[in-house]
Amino acid sequence: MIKFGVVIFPGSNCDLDALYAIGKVAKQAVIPIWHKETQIPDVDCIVLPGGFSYGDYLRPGAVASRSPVIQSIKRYAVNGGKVIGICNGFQVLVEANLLPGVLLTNQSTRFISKIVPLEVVNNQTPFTNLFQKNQLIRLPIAHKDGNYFTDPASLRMIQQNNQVVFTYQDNPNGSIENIAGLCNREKNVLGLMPHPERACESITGTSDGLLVFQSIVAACKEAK
Amino acid sequence: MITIYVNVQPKANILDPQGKTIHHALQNLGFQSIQEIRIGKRIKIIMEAASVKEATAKVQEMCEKLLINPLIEEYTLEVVS
Amino acid sequence: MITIYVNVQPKANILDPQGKTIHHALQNLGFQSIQEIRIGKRIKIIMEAASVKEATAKVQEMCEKLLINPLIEEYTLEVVS
Amino acid sequence: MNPEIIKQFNMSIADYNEIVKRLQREPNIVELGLFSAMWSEHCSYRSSKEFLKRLPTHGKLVVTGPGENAGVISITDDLYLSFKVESHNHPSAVEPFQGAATGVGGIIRDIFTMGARPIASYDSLCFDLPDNPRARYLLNGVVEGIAYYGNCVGVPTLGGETRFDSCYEENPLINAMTIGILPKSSLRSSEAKHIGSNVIYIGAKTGRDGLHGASFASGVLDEEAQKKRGSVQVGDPFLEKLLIEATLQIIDEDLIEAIQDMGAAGLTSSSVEMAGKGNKGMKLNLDQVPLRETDLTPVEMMLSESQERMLLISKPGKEDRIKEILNHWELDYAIIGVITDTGLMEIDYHDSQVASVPIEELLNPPITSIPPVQNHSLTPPPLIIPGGIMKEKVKQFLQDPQFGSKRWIFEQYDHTLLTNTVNPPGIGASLLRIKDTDQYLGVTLISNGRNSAIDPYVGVQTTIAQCARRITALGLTPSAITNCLNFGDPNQPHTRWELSQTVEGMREILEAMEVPVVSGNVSLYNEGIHKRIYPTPTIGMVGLGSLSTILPVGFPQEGLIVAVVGKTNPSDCNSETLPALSIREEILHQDLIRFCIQTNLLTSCLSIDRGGIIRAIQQCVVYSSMGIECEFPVDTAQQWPYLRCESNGRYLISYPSTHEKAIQELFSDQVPLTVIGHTIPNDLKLDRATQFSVEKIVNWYQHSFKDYMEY
Ligand SMILES: Nc1ncnc2c1ncn2[C@@H]1O[C@H](COP(=O)(O)OP(=O)(O)O)[C@@H](O)[C@H]1O
Ligand SMILES: [Mg+2]
Repeated sequence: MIKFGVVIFPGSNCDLDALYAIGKVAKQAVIPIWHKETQIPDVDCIVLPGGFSYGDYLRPGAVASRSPVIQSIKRYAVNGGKVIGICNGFQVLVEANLLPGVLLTNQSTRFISKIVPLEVVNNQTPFTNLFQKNQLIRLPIAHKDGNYFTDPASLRMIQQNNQVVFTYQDNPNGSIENIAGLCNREKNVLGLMPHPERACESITGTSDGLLVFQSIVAACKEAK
Repeated sequence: MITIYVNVQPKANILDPQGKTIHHALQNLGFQSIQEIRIGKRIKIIMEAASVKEATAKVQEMCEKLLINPLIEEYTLEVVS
Repeated sequence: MITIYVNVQPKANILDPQGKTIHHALQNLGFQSIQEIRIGKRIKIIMEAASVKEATAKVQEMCEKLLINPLIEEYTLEVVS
Repeated sequence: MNPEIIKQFNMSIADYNEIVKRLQREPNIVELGLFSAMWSEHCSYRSSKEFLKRLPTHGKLVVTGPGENAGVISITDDLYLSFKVESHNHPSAVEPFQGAATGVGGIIRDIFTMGARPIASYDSLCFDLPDNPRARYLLNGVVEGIAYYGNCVGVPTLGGETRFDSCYEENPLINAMTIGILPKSSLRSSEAKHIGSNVIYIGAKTGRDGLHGASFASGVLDEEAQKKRGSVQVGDPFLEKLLIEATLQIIDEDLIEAIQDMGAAGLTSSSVEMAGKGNKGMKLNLDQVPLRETDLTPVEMMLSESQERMLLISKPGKEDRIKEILNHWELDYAIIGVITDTGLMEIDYHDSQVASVPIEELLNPPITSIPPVQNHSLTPPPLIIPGGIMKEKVKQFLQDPQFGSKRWIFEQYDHTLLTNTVNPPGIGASLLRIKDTDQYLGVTLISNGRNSAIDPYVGVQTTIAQCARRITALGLTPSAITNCLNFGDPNQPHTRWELSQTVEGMREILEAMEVPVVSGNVSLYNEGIHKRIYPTPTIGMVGLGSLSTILPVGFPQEGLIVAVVGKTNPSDCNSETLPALSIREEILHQDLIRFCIQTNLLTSCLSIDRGGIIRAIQQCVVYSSMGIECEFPVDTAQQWPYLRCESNGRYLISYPSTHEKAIQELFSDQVPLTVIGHTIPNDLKLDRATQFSVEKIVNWYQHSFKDYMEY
């Protein structure tokens, strides 16, 4: 079995969903990690869940990205550890400089909650290896600040290195180049606004997100 | 006790959806002469410090460590007392 | 073209959850000397106007009609040019 | 005491004299504050109690009826469901964003106070018509406030309803309902149990929030004091999220004997109610209360309505563990008092006693009983304006923002969080799965002021029947309701008549359907200067059951037979009388529909309520992109009233022709079944002259309301 750790910040609120999706649906080992831990337990993948860490006050993800656990996650990532940040977790990753860019307020300035179509533009990552290239999938989004932005130079780098992983079919928030999710150069850190953990069973409208967790499991098994 | 304001503005090349929305709303209310609106933050910090200089240095450090995201924001300090 | 800033602060008695949380976060980062933090807005308005007086009057009207909720906020104007 | 001061406390001289009589002395200012809060309508229900006690509150599923923070029913032997609806009308009319946000925060606190994890919220919004810019401004702020609080605190908002009528111009209604789930062992009450137990305050610090501008400090109304006092309540959903986690952990570890949130009248009502419920006394030391501003007076501390605060009574010896948990979640707390055997509310401040009154007296205000007098001064417009050709009328209906999609609203609400959502918001009742059981939960929230204005007795029954039909259309059984009575001034004889008719009407139908009321709220004085709202009972219903099949919304394929269950009476469209309601038939139809769904006879089922058959057709067409070729059993002149009228007991169903015989037999002559057409791709053909493309219908539906709001 592969072991996941789900980091909990004050105000995280998709942690239960992540624990459920990984533990009960994907049937992997999973443990919560409190944001004050300085030592990361021995896990194969770290999940930064969605929610409103510290109420999204100041800037989404800003306060959480300064918590003690982030220092260790940085070290973990540098050593090749897999990290996935979902929604607020993505915002934490950019605030922590683990991923380039920033998530601005949606163009509509409103919160948007709906299931949207996405394209998997890169299936050569540990998070997407079970998808087809250019596969169309459906995942829920639920955010007010998901409008991805970065400066032209860094955008060029991102594109050159194939760091864009998911794009929106019908851009809901104004993200540059329709970016819904991207990874770092080394492809072991992924951030995405849509919620794969809310889309693991067909009863909730789509189960396309399960493949993300199964891809991680496949990649970890390969590595072992 | 020293009061310092941190005035935070979105950088010139950064989109400001809130500013645009408010601009639009004001136009609807009949204000036609506005050319642009940008919405920033104004953070008021009241603190103990031996001198204005010390206080300013501390606030600058806070800005770097947390208050500002230099990719999208710029700021100025305004000391009140 | 005239630039006016509207500095908006939460009123003194009104809870400012954002300011409180950021105060706490800064404390955790080692800034112990802060006594209070209040987070307001700073709205930059660039507009056509014949005079500063006219511009100020217009902005005041905007504040009353839309920008400010006097129950919870208070504001000052700052003319730049 | 100076009558000016008494007036500032919003208290009548008669009440004041009653206090003096009962105490056999003059109250001091703090005591007066306690009485003014506890004897207010909000805390004491003094003018609605006599009605409310007539409601049926017992049933085989009921665990906790009205009287606690929220009602509780059982789902399985060891899993419970808690729910309640509450209004935040007045605060939202003043500051829509914060008013609505703190309303959501308040109802969520009621739910986790019971020991339940909140899993879903719903909102019922009644506003003036959307062509009024002020109504749009308020609606915009209210929706943003609900979205902000609910999304941040992590409780998905899974549905609701939005009604427009000019009677809500000055007084919009904002009702919010929250549902929570708890293991049996987590159920807690607010009853103080042991003498000597500690009273612990947790959560936000106390400020002058919600003190309504009265100067309690000195009794002198100087301007400075006025400016300082009384401020709008601001919600902090982040803090509430921490409170939820800390509270549920404290309950899970069994560290407390009682718990209560601080809602209206804050510390006063929570402490008095906790002690009173257990027939105990309480001694508070106000020097310990965590304060946001240092210069609060004792009476301000007792009456402040600062949000996100709770009161706990710890089990002996568990205080340290409680503190550990609160420290973990970085929450403020203080031991502020102790349970006593005196039956008194005793309050100390700065080394002296500032209040000592019998709790019994605080909890029992004199009951004002004004005899009800019937009065029909409100006449809503009829459903159908005569004249015009059918095609024009249908088109107008399909473009009416009242009946258009409310996605501009519900797309601002996180509705996929917690992964229980089976049916997203959009149509009828919402459907949730209950994890780790085979049970499903259906939830709906309806206010129908128009019907109650025409006839409060039948009006509320119609609302309840509509709720039950929506639950039934999912295949579930109505289990229990919560309600909020949004009415006018209770000192008016006609309001009392409306209240009493409403309660009697509820009682009759609920007893017949065996659906109990387990919680509720009363919001009175909903009157503007010029306008009085319709008496508006808001009903929230939950239904439970297992499901062998989950029906899609709309028609899954072409060639299906489309039929109306129940009798349509085209003359049910006026404003003097309501469509007849036969409770017996409602129940009969519910049973039959449920049976058809459980035996997989139907391919879709939607209840017919607001808007009539045409609305049900519109929704099915939109959600499945499938049209209908119709043939109605009435002549041309009757067709529009046939489509638009709101006769009761009806459902729009579809089924394959292979099931026709079985269905005909089941319905036989017990329940009317009228085939009105069959599904076809691309077009809705109502008659030869009245046809629309599905694409157009979808487009109108998606835009009619949204375009107003995004202007
Ligand atoms: N304020 C609201 N909040 C959440 N969902 C809403 C709201 N208003 C409407 N909805 C959703 O849209 C559906 C249609 O609502 P509405 O247009 O008010 O009509 P009706 O309740 O008569 O179907 C509801 O069942 C609900 O799921
Ligand atoms: Mg309560």
